[in-house]
Amino acid sequence: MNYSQYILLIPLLPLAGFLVLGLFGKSYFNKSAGIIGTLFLLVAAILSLYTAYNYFFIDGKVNGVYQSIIPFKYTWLSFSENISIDMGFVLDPISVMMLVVVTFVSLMVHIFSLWYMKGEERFSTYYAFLGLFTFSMLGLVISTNIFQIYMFWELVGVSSYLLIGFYYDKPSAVAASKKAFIVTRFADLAFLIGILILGFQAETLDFGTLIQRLTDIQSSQFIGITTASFFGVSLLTWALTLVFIGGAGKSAMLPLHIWLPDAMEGPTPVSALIHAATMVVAGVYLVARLFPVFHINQASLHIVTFVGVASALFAAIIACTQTDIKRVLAYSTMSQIGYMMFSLGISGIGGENGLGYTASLFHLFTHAFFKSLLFLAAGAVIHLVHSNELKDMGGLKRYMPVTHIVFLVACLAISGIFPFAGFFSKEEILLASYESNKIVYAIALFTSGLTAFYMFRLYFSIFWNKQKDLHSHHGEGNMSMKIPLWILAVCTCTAGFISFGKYVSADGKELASHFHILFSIVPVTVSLLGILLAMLLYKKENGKPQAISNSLGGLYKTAYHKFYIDEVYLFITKKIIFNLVGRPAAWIDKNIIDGIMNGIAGVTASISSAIKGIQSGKVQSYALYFFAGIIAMAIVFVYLWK
Amino acid sequence: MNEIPISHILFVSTALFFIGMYGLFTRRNMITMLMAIELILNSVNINFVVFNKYLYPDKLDGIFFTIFIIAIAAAEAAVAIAIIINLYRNHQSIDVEEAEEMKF
Amino acid sequence: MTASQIIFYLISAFMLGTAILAVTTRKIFRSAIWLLFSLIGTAALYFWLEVEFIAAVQIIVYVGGIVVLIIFSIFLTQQSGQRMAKAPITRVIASVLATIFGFSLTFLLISQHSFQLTEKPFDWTISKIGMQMLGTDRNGFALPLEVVSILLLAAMIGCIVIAIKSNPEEK
Amino acid sequence: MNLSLLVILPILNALLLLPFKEAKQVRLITLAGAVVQFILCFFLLYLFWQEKTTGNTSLMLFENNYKWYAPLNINFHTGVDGISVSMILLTAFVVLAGILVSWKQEKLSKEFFFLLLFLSAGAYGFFISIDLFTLFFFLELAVIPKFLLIGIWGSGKKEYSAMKLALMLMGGSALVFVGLAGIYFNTNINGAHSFDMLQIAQSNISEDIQKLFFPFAFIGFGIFTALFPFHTWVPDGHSSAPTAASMFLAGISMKLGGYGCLRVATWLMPDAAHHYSTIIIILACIAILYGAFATMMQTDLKYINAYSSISHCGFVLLGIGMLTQTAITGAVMQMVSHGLMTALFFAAIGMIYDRTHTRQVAQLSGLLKVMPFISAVFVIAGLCSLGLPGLSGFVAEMTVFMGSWQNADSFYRIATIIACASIVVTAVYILRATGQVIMGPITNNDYKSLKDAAWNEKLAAVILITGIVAIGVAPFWLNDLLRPATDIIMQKISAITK
Amino acid sequence: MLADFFILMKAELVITLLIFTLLFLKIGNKEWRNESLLNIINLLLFINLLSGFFIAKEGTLFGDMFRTNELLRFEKNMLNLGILIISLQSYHWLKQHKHVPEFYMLLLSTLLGMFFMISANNILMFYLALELSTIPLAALCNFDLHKKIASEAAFKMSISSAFSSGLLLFGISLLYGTTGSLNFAEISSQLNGSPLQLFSFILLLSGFTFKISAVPFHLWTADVYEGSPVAVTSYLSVISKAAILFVLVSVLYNVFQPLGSNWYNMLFVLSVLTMIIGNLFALRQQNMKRFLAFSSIAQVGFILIGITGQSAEGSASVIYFVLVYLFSNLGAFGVVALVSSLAGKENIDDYKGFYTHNKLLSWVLAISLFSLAGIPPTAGFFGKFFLLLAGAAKGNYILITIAALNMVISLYYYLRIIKAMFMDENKNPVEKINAGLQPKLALAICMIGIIVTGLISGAYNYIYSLVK
Repeated sequence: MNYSQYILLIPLLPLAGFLVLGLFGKSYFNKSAGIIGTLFLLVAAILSLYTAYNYFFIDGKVNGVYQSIIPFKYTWLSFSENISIDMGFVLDPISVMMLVVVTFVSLMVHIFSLWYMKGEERFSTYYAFLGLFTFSMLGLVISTNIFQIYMFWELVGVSSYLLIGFYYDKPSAVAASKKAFIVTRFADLAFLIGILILGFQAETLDFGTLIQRLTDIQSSQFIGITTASFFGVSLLTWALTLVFIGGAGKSAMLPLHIWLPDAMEGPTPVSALIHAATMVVAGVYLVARLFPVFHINQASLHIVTFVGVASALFAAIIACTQTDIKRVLAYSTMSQIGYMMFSLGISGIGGENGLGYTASLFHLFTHAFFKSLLFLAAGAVIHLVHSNELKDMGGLKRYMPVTHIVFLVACLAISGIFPFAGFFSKEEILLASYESNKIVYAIALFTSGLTAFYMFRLYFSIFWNKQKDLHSHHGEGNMSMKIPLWILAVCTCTAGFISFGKYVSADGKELASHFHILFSIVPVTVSLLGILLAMLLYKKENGKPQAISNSLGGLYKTAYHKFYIDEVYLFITKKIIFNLVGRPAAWIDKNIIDGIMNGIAGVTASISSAIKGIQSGKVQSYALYFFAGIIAMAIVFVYLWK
Repeated sequence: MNEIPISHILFVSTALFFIGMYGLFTRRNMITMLMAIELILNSVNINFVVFNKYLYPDKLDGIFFTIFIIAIAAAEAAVAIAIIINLYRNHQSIDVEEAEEMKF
Repeated sequence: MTASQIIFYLISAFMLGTAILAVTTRKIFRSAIWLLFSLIGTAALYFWLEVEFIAAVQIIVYVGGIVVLIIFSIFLTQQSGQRMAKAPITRVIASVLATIFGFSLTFLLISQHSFQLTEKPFDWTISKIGMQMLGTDRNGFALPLEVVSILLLAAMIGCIVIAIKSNPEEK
Repeated sequence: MNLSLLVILPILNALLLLPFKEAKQVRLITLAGAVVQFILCFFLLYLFWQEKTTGNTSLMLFENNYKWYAPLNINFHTGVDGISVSMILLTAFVVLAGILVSWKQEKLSKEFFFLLLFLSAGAYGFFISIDLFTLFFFLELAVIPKFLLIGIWGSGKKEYSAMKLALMLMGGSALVFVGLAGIYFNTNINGAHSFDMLQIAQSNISEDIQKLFFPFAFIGFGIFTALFPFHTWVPDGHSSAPTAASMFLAGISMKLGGYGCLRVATWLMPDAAHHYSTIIIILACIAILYGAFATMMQTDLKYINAYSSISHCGFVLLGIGMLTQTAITGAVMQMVSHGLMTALFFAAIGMIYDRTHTRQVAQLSGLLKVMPFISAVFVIAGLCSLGLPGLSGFVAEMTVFMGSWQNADSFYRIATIIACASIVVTAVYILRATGQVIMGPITNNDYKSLKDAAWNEKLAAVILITGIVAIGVAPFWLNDLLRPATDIIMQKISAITK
Repeated sequence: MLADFFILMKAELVITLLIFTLLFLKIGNKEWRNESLLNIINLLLFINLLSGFFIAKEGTLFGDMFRTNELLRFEKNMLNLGILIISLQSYHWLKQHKHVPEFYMLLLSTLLGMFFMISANNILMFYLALELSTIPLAALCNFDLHKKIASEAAFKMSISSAFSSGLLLFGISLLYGTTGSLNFAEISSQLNGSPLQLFSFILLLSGFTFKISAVPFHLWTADVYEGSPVAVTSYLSVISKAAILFVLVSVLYNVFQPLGSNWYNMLFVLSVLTMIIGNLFALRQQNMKRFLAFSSIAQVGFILIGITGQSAEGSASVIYFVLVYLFSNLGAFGVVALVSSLAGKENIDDYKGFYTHNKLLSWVLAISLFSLAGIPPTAGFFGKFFLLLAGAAKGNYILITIAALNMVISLYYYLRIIKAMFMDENKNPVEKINAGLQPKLALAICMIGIIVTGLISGAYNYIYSLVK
């Protein structure tokens, strides 16, 4: 199969969409921009499905192992003989899987937005940005080169920035976009340094070669990077940790998650695409990409595990207390990504050991569907009630039956109820963690229960509970809204049955799906308990939730305020960085450095004024000076300095 | 004749030179300043003559120099006095301390 | 001490003494007179040095010309009896120090220098001076003479322009 | 191609303006000349490439050597290598854009364009010079037009800024002069001293001499490129200058310094460059971070960009100080990139200022609504400044980082990390400015009736953005252009480091 | 022999002829109108200038008292050119003056003095020529006859120069006492660096540096420049300085070469002092003439650096710089003279907003000032560059650094004027000045000189070949 004939079209079509719409959209086809963008993406999605088909079923496998195929590679910027940034296109299980996910979800969002964003003033700009984002995300997943991934990493960051700030005249949106960019930028700094260390120690930036060299314990590069140490920690650990920090920033892992809830200021479809299904899992993808290297350095893998678990639990707790539905979803995203992370963290390579890896990516895959579904549905709800707040909602199931159904499906999926997609992937994660680390398993299990609780809290609050007055009654929406919801709902129901391990595994070999009925009893029970609890509390309007939150007191408040992490950040930036670094720098520049420069001028002027008396206008003084000059010269040059 | 060492004569001329200089520095009247200049030139003349006579008697360079200096001194004095007179006419004062309009 | 020596010291003392008086007396006319004496003393020194020609020139030009000029200008610009203003005391002190120091330094340098005295006779004659003054060869001074003559011409023109009394209405 | 054309053309163009009185005629003639020059520069690029692809490996192409001051061995020696070509292209871009931006210049327009052209002639001349004397000549030539441009057409405390700029730059060139004199008298080419860089590069100046004169040359040129702590002319100068002058100043004239640091100081005195690299790097790192932090606190758009220029030019010096080929290539790239980007930024700021009559961040808001084009330009410039891939800033900075990291010593690595850290701070100040100025609701009702960019402004922005994107998307051409040239520089340096 | 005499002394003879022509014009019965008189004189000066370019020979006259060669001829031509420019640009001032022939007679006699000084090969000749070029100048300073400051300036000039020539003479007498000759070549052969000789040399040098106004012998300069008529000021600051500089270079390089290392140090100190003090005072001036006086003092500091070069490059660069300086300073003085005589304004503040009505003149002044400041592409840049380069040849980089930094200070005050003209606001700027043909011609010559002498290397190369 010759991929190179068309493969580049997949990322380039969205880019073309971006360019066309960005440059000419506003003036020439503001109205039809959505259609154009969607068409571009439709083609891209079809092409990626076609590619996936070809790869997984026709020619991806050689001797039972999935190969990475590089149909395209171009040296973009060469630094030295070994080190160069290549723009390439790699096909391997995870990238192909991501291709499908990205184009598919993006397509859904495009279609959904046709309805959702209708009538927006910057309709074409919106689609242009979506195109840009899709392009960047595709570029990210197909990277053959660690620097390529960094570039697209930055590009998705900026697209995210642009989309979060789409409602630019809302100060909160502006602030959120800024925050998202800066926080992830901070993480990217770590990523960049990590890349520098890895790249230079491995003497390559190419993923394939890099992984090969750094997993071969005999190679000089491996010896070099492991023996060199900095503050007693080997360079490899440093590098991987730094790379992981980069990933954690994008994936909103603790403590770099603070931008994600705020990012919900963007249009909801955008949240579905970027902040639920695709961009935020880039961190997971990154770790998966470098998994062999992480695996060889257990220390960094432990960090991944720890951060993943902590984020999963932490986000779930906060999610229980939030009242903004998008924020709840955002925390749930964070929590689910935490799952994926620690699943990677506890994984090994090869056969059964690699279950965590497969599970993680499986969860990534299924999560993309049900989480985007959740967001889109939430979007529909918000569109109807013009509010994000739970208190403005209730009893909506009458008004929006389709939304109700798909939302329920998605909630069940995320809670891990058979036979929805989430069940399969989550079971695998729990299984993997059970097998490797019981504490992790326990926390994961608890989190799973929490997940079910807060998701159904959401579900019941929106669709059941007491009906609120609705100001607008313009129905649920047209086909372009419903179609994506249905499609995603169908995917949510069926995706779990894909035997994912056949295609994606840590070592490229087939990994049989494990399905232990016995094992899944416990998690499902826990989830059901969570659902039950939610039902009790939120199905009908009652005072219990209030009472419980009151009784929890400080704990609840702390969780409600997201454990005050935002405030800590605010303190560090506003008080410390601005006041203790920025202001002094500006002050020093204005007063000291500039002062010295001006001072030189001032001193010159004052010397000039001090010696003006020499030029007294009295000719006899002149003569005296004249003579004194001669005497001085005579003494100096006759006697002292011959 | 030769019993006077040359340095004694030079002492006299040098002293004359510095007396003239002192006058130039301290006299406030412009004309007296001019006189001081004449003293200075005189001392130089003595120098030339003495050097010529005692050290280099084969040529008359010193003598001639002296003659020319005397001529120049006259010209200089004439011009200076003209200027002083003009100043006096315009300003009614030839006190050098008052000729300090331009300074700094 | 020979008579010649005594005469020398007397002439010197006279010359320096009158010079000092010339630059210190506060009566301007007296000052001019002291200057006159000092110049005569110089002429006497030239006589003592046996360069009578220079002595004669000295008397004719200085005493007969410059001092007269000065005295005329004193008459033109000053009441002769008036006492002159004193210089500022700081300047006087500075001048005294400068001149004394300058003198000592200069004389130190002069006295430390070993002049090679010759025993050759110093023979000058008026005719020799005259011949050389107009000579254009190696030891001739015709060119300097011409230069000085131009200078005198220019000085004369300058003096006339500056000192000539311009008519008030032309101001 | 005779490179002198590049100098002669703008000067002829400037002289041609003299008989004309009408502002319209003047600007048309200026523009026509600038366009011709622009085309000429591309033609030069084309020729250069052709020569290179046909295998011409000589260091400088299109050399011309006219005897000038023969007794002192001063020649008008011109020639270009990849670095010069890239700088010449940069100049062409910025000049054309600058002239377009100042299209509406009413006050003394003839003088204005005359000086602009004169300034550009200085820059072109500087970049084509091989002879140090000529180089110095053009370096100083470019100073006074700046003084006049700022002083006459500037705003704010223009006289002060103009004076400060002129004096500091002249101070820089005074130091450069001492450096040059030192180089000159310590070369011995066939018994004569020489200003010819090619000859000097071949003869070896002894290390002690290099150590003595390197600081002069480096600091001297460094002042032009805002070397810490001699950068204080930058904020005042830029902020008081009229738009086109700011563009020229930041876009071209600061590059003279970087180019000089590289070409003169580092290339001709590699031993000393190696010896002092630690200090250079420390200063560069300070400039990078400190400039960035100082930028964060600025409230005036031009000050923001000016301080960010200090930070960005720090990368140039960092690249040069790192003394690896990639870093030096990166430094040159950064010069080109920063030139284009900052010119664009100033253009955008100028356009905003022309309309709103304020540059205070706090007074501006929500401009995106009324002037989407200008806002887009502003955002693009900002994104380039913070190093977005696909725009030139990223390429340049990453190349510098890559090159810096090549030094295995931990000092260099820490320096690199410090420099890297600036990308976060840059993001902070750029986004703050963008967030306030471009986004948000319109607070001032007067702004609602403002017009978006006119054709000339659009054209100017498009020209610059084209350059930025051309480098950002396809840096390999620039890389290929620069590599052979930096190779030569490296040959001298690596002879020492080994 | 006689033909030789005429050819070798051609320049001096022509000037003498001019002086006597003027004398007869003055004495003659005909009353000349000032305008026609001035035009005739300018024409004569032009002829005088031209005559310098033809028929030349090298040789000595009057028993080695007078010498001439290509270089000296070139120098004299420069002075001729300078005096022509000055004459042209003082047209407006002289037009109203009562004593035009006298003015020129004095001016020309000083020029004659300078010629003799340049050609002098004998210390007596040198001294006499120096006096010839000084004493009439003192009279010239007083040519604004009814201005008190003019008399004051003239008095200061005459007393200071008398004092300085007294010291100079004392030095010469000591030199004569230690070397036994007045002839330069013989003096040179007798120099051995004994303390007394050094002292006498210092006295001699002080006489020179007094004339070129190097610190600390410069104090008279500013007052005299300020008080004198602009024409005389420009003459003093350019021509007379130039002549002394030529002599200084030749005397130091040829006669006092045995004391080279001594005077190297002296000039080092003097030039540093001169630059710094000149600059510091120039910073604070308000009067244009006084300002130019201090600026020219600072320039002298730079020139001294060139002299310290002690090489062919050194003297070539000095002479070249003097040429450049002649054009630049006369350009500046030309404008100042116009403004002074036609608008009656001499203060820097009066120049505020000068550009509003006098575009061309502003540019002329600006370019002249740039040239003085040493900004390319003006010739001043080349001049300064070569001076400093010549100074650096001896490896004294401290001096060069100080000089280079002083150039920055000097730039400040030149730019101050530029700023006043172009940038500052003024309610009553100087009205449009109608310069007239002659001053315009003078300014045109200066401008062409400023541009051409730098960019086209011919002048320097020619001077270098002469020096070599």
